[in-house]
Amino acid sequence: MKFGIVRFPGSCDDIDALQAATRVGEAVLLWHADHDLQGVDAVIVPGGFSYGDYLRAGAIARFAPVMAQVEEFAREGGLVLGICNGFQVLCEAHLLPGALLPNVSLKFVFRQVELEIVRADTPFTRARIPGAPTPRLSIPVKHTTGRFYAPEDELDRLEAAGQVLLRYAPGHNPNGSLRDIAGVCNELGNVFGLMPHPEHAVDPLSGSTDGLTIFDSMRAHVEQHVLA
Amino acid sequence: MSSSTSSLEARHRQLGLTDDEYARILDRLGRTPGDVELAMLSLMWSEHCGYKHSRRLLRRLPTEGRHLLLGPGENAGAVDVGDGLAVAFKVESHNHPSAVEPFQGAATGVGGILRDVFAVGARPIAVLDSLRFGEPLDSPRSRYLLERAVAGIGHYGNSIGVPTVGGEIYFEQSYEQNCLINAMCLGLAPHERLIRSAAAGPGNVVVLLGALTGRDGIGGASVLASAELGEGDEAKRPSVQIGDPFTEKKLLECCLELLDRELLVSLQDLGAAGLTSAASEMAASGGVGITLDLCQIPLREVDMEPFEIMVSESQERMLCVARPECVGELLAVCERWEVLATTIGGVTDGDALQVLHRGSVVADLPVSVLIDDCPLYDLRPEPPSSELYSPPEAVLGGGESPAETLLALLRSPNLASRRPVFEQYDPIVQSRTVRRPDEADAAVLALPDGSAIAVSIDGNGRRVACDPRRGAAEAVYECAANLACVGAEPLGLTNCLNFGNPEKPHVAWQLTEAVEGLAEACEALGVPVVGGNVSLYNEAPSGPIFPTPVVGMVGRLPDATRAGRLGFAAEGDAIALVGAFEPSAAGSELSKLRGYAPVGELPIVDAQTLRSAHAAVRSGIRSGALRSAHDIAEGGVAVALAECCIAGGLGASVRLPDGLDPFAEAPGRAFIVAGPPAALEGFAVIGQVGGDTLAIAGLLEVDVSELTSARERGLAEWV
Amino acid sequence: MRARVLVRPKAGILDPQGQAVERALPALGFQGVRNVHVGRLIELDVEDPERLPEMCDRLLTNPLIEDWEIEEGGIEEPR
Amino acid sequence: MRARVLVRPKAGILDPQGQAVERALPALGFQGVRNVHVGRLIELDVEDPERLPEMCDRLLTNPLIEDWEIEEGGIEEPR
Ligand SMILES: Nc1ncnc2c1ncn2[C@@H]1O[C@H](COP(=O)(O)OP(=O)(O)O)[C@@H](O)[C@H]1O
Ligand SMILES: [Mg+2]
Repeated sequence: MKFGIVRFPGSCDDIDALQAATRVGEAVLLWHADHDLQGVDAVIVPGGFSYGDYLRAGAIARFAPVMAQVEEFAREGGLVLGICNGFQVLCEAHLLPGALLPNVSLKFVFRQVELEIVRADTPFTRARIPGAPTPRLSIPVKHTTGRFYAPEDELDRLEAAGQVLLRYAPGHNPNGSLRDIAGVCNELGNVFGLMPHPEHAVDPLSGSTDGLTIFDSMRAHVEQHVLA
Repeated sequence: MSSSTSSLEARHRQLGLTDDEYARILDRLGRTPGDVELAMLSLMWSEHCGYKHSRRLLRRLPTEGRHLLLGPGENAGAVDVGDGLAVAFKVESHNHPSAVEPFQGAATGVGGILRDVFAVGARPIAVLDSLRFGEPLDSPRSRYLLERAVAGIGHYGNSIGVPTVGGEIYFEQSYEQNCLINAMCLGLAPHERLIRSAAAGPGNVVVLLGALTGRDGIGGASVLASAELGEGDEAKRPSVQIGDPFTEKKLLECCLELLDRELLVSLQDLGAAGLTSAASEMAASGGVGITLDLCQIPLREVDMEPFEIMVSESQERMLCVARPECVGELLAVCERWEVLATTIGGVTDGDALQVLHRGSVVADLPVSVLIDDCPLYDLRPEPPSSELYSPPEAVLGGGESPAETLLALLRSPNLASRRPVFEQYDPIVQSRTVRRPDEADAAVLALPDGSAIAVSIDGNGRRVACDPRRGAAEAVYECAANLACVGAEPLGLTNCLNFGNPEKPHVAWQLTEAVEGLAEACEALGVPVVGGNVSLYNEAPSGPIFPTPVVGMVGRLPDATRAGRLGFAAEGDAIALVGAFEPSAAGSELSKLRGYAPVGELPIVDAQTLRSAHAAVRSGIRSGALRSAHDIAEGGVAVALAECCIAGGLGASVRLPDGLDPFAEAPGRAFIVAGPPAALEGFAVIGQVGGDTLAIAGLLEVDVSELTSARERGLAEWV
Repeated sequence: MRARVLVRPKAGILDPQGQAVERALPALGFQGVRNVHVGRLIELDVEDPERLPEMCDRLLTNPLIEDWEIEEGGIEEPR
Repeated sequence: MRARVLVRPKAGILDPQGQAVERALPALGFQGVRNVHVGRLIELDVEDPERLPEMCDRLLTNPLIEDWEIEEGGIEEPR
């Protein structure tokens, strides 16, 4: 199982994502200007401030050459995970529904938040912590532009279609996201974006290993469906 | 003023040079300097670049240590942290720009200190900030400065992907007109990647990396603008610089790759005085000359004059020297990172800094005149004959119960929770952070071999105002105590000396005494000073700021998994008081709340006793015998206990030693530790962890939830 | 041609920046200000103004959350 | 009155946003775009338009790094 982590100018959590993915499989960096996904089984678009977040978060990165390959990979059913800035990039690229707006506080927020897994039967959430009564994850958020927005009817549709995979637990919404949405997937279910940073919750030294759920799930899915 | 009406003699004064200094220039050069030369000299001989009033004093600071790899004189100092790795670090001030525009001032302050660290080849891995403002309650301006400076620090650090892992903030009337914004950065490098700034090898090429050169920070030198430039050109010399963390992120990655590929001979950031200081310092430390061709320099503005190009302080630029055969590969690496790179000159024999513009020589100065001939002044210190600082307004009358006093302290701006601030900083990017803000007294960052480094920054100006020598020493001791609480041993320290006008005898006295105190404390602990920064003239008509030496200390602990925490961890644990603790009320937080001026003698320190207390805590944390440790600082033992309860979400009941004033202070000497009762044999046990209240026998009992909400509310009202 | 693109938050989407301005004004003694909205102003020299709408849709704005309007003119470069 | 405040980065001041846009456009096939600057657009209803300049100086803009211009009109509320 090989993960590819896209590196844009201004990516900051790329090495973090690489190290996290390395805990469950192999991982390589994918350079923004290349047209090559190096045969990876899953793509991670990491956090950071690609292109300085100038103009709009994710707006410029989505046109990087490598993104054409990522889009094609996604159309063919490949797993694509967008974390924070990666989520913003995938929304801008229309691989995911909705948009991310500045936090209601208008400030950057770093916080360890509790998340509820809405669906535990997806390629990104299937490895939820065994035996946990309510499947909750403790994962940090850190962003200025993380308020998930979509028009009301679109939100209804997303919920009905089961595309909302993660919600901030009551009282934990750090940014004013509509319906406490922390992470959504596309219709096919193979592209997933979330504002919290699972790659920063994979080591007991950092206080939580709940983020491994996401990476473990991806590996399980790939091993079952792609490599099998 | 246009140049046609001002004589050259008048100009040197406009540029900040005294008549004596100008005479010295004429003498050293044996001729009259040209315009560009005068601009260059005036900046290199300024306080900021030349350290005219502090250089002699700084020689008092001990700079030898067995872990030292790079000492003062380089862009950042560095210490060995084992496993072939080095940690480079430095603290720097950006006080004056931040007072003008706090967001950009603080942001570019962070950008500047990051460049100093990657200029020595280290990847920046952590930022800390040390901030001082006026009283938030009385001053909307102070609240504005706080809010915007914090946003600016977060903006730069967060966007460039370097975690901000710690810091400190104090509010005192004396900073009302002169806020202090100090930023510290740590970087990590394999030993072999550390690089010095000394240029070498005549025939080698000088390359400018990074942002375009604009009319930033030309300030005082603009009196040299030629008369022909039209009206409104003044407006084109921005008084505020905009930080661009995106450009610096690319520059940083690019420089580290150039070093990894061994393409550089030397590297230097562009800071104050821009190209002038970068080129002359590189030449001076290498004992060579440098020739620059200004026509090669990519400009942001058309028609910039030569002196503007030479003194521009545009951010996000670096200067490097490379062998000619490496330049092709160097440019290719830069192109990949989308970093602008331009060959702008070369290294020469001799010691001339020569500047060409459109084929003619516009400056040709011996580097020794720019650097070594800068006059150094002796201070004329005299202790003040009357009180320098007026008493603060009293918040407490003195009739309050101990419980009310404790709650008032926890709510006070200097002690309240910093959460509203540190939540605006990313403390975890790069995945090394083991202890983030509020978890322990020092930030802890894991290293690849399983060990970790710890870092803390401290400097309580009010105590230094009481007693500059002991107060400055306390800053060192408190840093070391913070490191002990996580199990770390100090390796080195950096400092930033923020003071008023050194030409005034009482400020000179504060400065001299404080440096003596720092030196004594460093010697007592055996910790070398690896570098630092000096910010003088922080003075308003109402008087100088509190003398504020800010100390940043880096240490190491062998096992990251054993890093200490400050919160009580388990019901039934015994609580002990470690260290000889004879605190005094002078200079304490409570004395401030009660409206006392910062005067009075601070408690003396016995270095031996202090070191053994630190060692006991350090080894208790390392062995796991102690489950928490917290040093007793502002607010005394009562506040320290409350903080342990709040952080752990657990109560405690204790009996203090007879006669111990619960709110008196003696930072750096003593600790509250807790652990299983059997493990605490040999410690002075004063109580145990448990329940929902903090109960101090015969004094107070308060719900932990009430302590928590008092502490959480404090700053939230202002940020 | 110098052109100006006005980018506005779409109606109905919470605009906390506008709200923050609206809340701050009375404290400074400015009464009677309402319906404040904060958007972006993009000014540029274009050789082919006909392509501006496409630029707006593809890069300069996100049509899900923003509306745009193009005006001719604006402050000339070099300023 | 509905008013519009155009806020621009001051001449000579670094405008990293404008630069980023200018660099991004050619890659999308938009040639011939130059001198891009990104500023802010603030639209508001004011009872007393005469106080607008003061509002601009004191709250709406940062006069050290931004210039402003006031125009009448703009999109009406409610949109
Ligand atoms: N307070 C201090 N203590 C020790 N070293 C200092 C102090 N202040 C300045 N230095 C040293 O003097 C040198 C020049 O400082 P500075 O001009 O601030 O460097 P830079 O231009 O690289 O920022 C540096 O090596 C710095 O570490
Ligand atoms: Mg330097």
